[in-house]
Amino acid sequence: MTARLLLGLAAAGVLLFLLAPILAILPLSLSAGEILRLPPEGWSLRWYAALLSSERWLLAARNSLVVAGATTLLAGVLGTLAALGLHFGRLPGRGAILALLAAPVVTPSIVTAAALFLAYSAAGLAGTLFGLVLAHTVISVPFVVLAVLASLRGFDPALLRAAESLGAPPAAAFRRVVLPLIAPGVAAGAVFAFATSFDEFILTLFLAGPGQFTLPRQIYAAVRDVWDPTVCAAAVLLFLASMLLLLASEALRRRGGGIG
Amino acid sequence: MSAPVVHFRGVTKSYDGRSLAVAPLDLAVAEGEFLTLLGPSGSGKTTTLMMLAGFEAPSSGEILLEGRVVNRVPPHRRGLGVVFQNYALFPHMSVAENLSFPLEMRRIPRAERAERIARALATVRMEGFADRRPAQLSGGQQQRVALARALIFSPRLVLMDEPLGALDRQLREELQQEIKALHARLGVTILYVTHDQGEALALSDRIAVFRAGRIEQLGTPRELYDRPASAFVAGFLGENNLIPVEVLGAEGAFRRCRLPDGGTILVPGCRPPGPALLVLRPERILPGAEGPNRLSATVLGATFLGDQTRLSVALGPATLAVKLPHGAAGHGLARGERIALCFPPEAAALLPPEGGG
Amino acid sequence: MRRWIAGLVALLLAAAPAAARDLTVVAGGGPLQDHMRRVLFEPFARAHNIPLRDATYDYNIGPIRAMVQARNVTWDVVMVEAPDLRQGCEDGIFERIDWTVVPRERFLPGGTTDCGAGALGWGIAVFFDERRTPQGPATYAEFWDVQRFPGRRALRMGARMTLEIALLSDGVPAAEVYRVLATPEGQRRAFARLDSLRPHLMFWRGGQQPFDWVGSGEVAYAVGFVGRAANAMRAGQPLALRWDTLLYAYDYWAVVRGSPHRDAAMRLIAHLTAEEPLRELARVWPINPVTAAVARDPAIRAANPLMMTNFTDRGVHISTEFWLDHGTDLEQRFTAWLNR
Amino acid sequence: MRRGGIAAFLLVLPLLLLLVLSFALPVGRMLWTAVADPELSDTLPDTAAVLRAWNGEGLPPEEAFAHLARELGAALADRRLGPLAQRLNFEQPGLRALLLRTARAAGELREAPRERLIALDPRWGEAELWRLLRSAAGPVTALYLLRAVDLRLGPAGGIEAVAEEEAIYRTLFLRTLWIAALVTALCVVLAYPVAAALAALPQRLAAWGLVLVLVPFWTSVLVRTTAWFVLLQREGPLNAAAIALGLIEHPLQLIGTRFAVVAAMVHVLLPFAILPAYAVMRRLDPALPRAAASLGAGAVARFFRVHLPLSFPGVAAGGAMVFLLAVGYYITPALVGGPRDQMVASFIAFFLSQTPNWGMAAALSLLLLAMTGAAALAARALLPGFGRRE
Repeated sequence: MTARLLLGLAAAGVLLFLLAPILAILPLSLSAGEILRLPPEGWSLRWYAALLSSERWLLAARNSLVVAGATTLLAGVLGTLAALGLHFGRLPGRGAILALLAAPVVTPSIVTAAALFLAYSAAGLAGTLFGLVLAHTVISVPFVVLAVLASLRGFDPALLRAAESLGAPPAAAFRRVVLPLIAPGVAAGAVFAFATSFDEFILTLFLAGPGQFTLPRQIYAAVRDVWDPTVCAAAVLLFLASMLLLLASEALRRRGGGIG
Repeated sequence: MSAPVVHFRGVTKSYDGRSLAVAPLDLAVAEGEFLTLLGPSGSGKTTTLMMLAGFEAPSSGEILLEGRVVNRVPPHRRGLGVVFQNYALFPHMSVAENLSFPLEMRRIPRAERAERIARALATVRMEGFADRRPAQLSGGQQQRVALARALIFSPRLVLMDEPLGALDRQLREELQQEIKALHARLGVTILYVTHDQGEALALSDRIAVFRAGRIEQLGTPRELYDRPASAFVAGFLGENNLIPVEVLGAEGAFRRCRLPDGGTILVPGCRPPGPALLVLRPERILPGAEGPNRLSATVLGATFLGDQTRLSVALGPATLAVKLPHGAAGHGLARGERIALCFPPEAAALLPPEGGG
Repeated sequence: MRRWIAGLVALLLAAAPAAARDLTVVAGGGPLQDHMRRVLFEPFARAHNIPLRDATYDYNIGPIRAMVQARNVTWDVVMVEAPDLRQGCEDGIFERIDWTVVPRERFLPGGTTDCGAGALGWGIAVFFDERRTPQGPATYAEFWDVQRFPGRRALRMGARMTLEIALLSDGVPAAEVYRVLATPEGQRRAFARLDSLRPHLMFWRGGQQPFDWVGSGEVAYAVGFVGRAANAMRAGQPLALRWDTLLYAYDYWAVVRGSPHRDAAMRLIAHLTAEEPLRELARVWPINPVTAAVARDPAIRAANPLMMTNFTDRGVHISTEFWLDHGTDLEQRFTAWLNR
Repeated sequence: MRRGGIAAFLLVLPLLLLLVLSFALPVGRMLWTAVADPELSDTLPDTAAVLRAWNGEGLPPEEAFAHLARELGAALADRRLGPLAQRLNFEQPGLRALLLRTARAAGELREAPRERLIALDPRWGEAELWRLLRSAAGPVTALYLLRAVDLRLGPAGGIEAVAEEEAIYRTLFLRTLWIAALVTALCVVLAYPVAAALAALPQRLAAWGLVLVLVPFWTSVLVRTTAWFVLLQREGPLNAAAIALGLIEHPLQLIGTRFAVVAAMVHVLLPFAILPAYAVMRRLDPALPRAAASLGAGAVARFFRVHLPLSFPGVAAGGAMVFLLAVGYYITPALVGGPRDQMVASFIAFFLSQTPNWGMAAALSLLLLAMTGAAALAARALLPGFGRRE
């Protein structure tokens, strides 16, 4: 029994270490003063007001949403199609394709960033939002494929035959039987892709042109280049956005989508 | 007989503090005995076993092992052999390492360990598998290793929790024989949990039938089979006909009862006049019209099963199952035909009516 | 599904670059750029009826290289540092200045290159908090003297300027600094000099850091940008600034190669470096003009006692050529030294 | 089946194209950049051709001087000289100035180029410089890869160590490995009790506990690192709390220390260690520890003989993941670390943007990739099933 108690205490301590720094940002962002102290000297929404009236931060938010949205759509469509092909077809190079898919996930971001920076500079894609979307798609599409493949694994091929035996042509069988069953998987992959792009920083650091700062890139600038307490407010809002994505992902996982 | 090896004294178990998973339980297991806890799932038999093994703590009462209260003794100091439902072989150890584990825990020197492992493997006829991993063994082989592991440190008491549940029928029967032989040879006390009545009948010295946390009946297999104390036991052990009858009065050691179709029969027992339940094994009903108990039934259907033919017949509003041995009369009957049946009085018994005390 | 595709197309279009755009001028931001917008940019836009937009950047010309290579030039006129300008000019990142539009003779010596027209001067020098330490080092030799002037010091994190300072502290005359620093012995001497001060040294990355450190007393003496120091002093902070320790250089206006507004950009530069607009700017903000007529005007000098161009004759002009030739090597050695 | 195969291939094709064009080819091209040496032969093609044919003894033939003067002048006029000047200057500081001076004087070198070049700068009369140019004529060079391990080609042609005061990369790689290993060890040690405690909880409670791990997991790395940056300030909450508790008298310098880097990296990477460990422990048959107890194993023996070896695959998979991520880390050291805490990634970034030198960026990337690849292969060899999903 004491062993269990110790284990619980240790786990609680580690969880506190995980959560406390993130939660500490909340009161700091509501501080009235310039100096970040806990507890703050006074409470105010001034940093949120500063955030919402700052052209830079608003532009960064808009860029983040556009890039993450476009990445999600592109990765969602390409990833779902590929997962269907990988699942239903007997492709000769299946292992190689899966390895190629996993490579962007295990390659250090800085190496991917360097490679894409050199290639995109030569191809004229560096400094364009479209290039950024392509780069983000590369690193987030594996999650879509994994999620859809996972939901397809639970799919009984007899259902497709049953649908056809009941008179559904292949396309209709696909639309009425396969698609609804893998929809939670597709949605879970899309949420993960969105979150990946939304949080992505290193590729953006090198590939984004001027005026194409995303929220993480703007936070980095505000922390490293010129300290700006507005960053706490921005961090809190970004944190809340991540929590929304987490909730969506959990809800989908409980409906049978999700990865792992 | 000496003091019981295991003694449950007023043991209860409740998980939520309100309902009892095990109602006050009193049970003594004698030295060398093969006692089976039989019952449907959720009847408290596994909980009872786990309390004995030390994995669950009783909510009240005492558990004695060889005369000593062990309520507060941790499982690894109880010295019991346990065979788990899905064997619980350590997947990261080879067969030999699995067998060596309890010996190492008892600080038995290496040379002796090797010898005992070899002997244990021979006992379960698994020589040559010492270096395999559990995942490389079939279910029956895993079961043998689990058995060997539970026996290798010579515990005086072995607990088995549905050990054959995951095996197919043929293998199950084969292993039943082996367990029985091991029990006879080693003289170890075995407490066995199963929901399979055939297994219980085949293996046990005594059976405790569990129902909803309490022991419904405790006795030898024959007693339970022939003299079930309740409709539940009667129905749980083997196939049985349970027919509502009316006790009319006593005739010597027998009672005269009226069947649902109006006919009367003689049955041993001591039920007072009034409604009762007649228990009659299908295999004890014979074709013909001998003795005092004759039935005139209508055939509803017949199924040929090889060594026997199973009839379903109507006796008034009631339906009876009848098993006719191969070669007996009464084959080739068509639906709707009348058939004469009879049974000896001692083949039947009377139980309180359903819903009554 | 169809709505999905429509949404995808819409988003990809949103991600695609916009085609037509206004003339865009880019500088380092801050209050100075706010004043420039009012005093320089907007009058030009009104006078020539050219829509003009301004943006800010962090003096990293990587994005400019990328936009030239991508042929997606979104900036036209940019304020750049001398080494970036020189290298960018050699690499064809910047247009050559059209000296028929911008009169070359209006600048101070060193105020023009092929691709750049002098915009503003900047420099670093030793400063400290007069209340905490009324007597501070007046030369770099004294800056190294921890006996007379105890306390921590802060230098810029990087080889450029720091190595010059190390040699100056060792008694190398200002005119000799780059000749000595070009030799292996000179380089060893500079690093050895840094070694001797290392236990007392901190290095800043952002321009605001040394002022924060001196303000909080974490550091006793630091080198920092003289523009920031002058602003702080004008705002009433008790800082002392040692002009004899000045190292300075110019920033330049340049035109990004392939700019669709090249002609307008040249005219804008002519306007940005002309005498009258700069006089206006000097009235509202302490600038260090590179346009000679303004820089040498006694009235302006008198009105701006902290103007850097008043003191350039006492300082070291940071050599662009030297750092282009030795920058990679020495920055790397400096990093290695920091890492030891 | 054949038609099905083609249809399946067509479904996979768009993604395949994207991955090849936008990942595989760029990575391959960058790795090639680590050894490619195109500047001299691109900028001075005729000179390069003559130099390649030259045997390297004494001075090259007269025509080399003529081509050099002409092509340098042309390159300067067309503003193509930058890359070559940078490339040669990187190998030998000072060559950029020489090239520029020579290029500007190109007009006066048409007659008797050899004499006039040597008159312009005596270095043109030295065989060593010409041999250096010949070695730069491509198509490949080991310059960047050697420099990335603090080696270089000596004037005599052999490989030698760079001067001690310039040596940096071996320390850098060792430091990167050390920080990654330390972070991995801390993550594994801290993750274990969390995973074990969660796995011991009933399913419903564990799901809630898991959310506590997922919250930081889903929170942007930038947000988390920013949180640490704020917490660790001199005037920040951590110092203030320590002073209020009487632990220290004066605020400590925390930003820019190894402690800050390790703490923030552990914080960021910890969920990657917890989640796989938890997944494996959750799947662990609860009968196994019971079996061990029934066989006589006490709590300690159960932990070391059963629980630890059985949960090892999850713990090790998490550890391998943390290590792979940590080796390539950039943001956290950049924001909360000092100059002595920077890892390989920050030097790659440095050569990409601050001092553009794509050869060095590519060479360091190549070594970093080799390092992670070796780690991944080691993990795969040690852990059958690593990288494969159940």
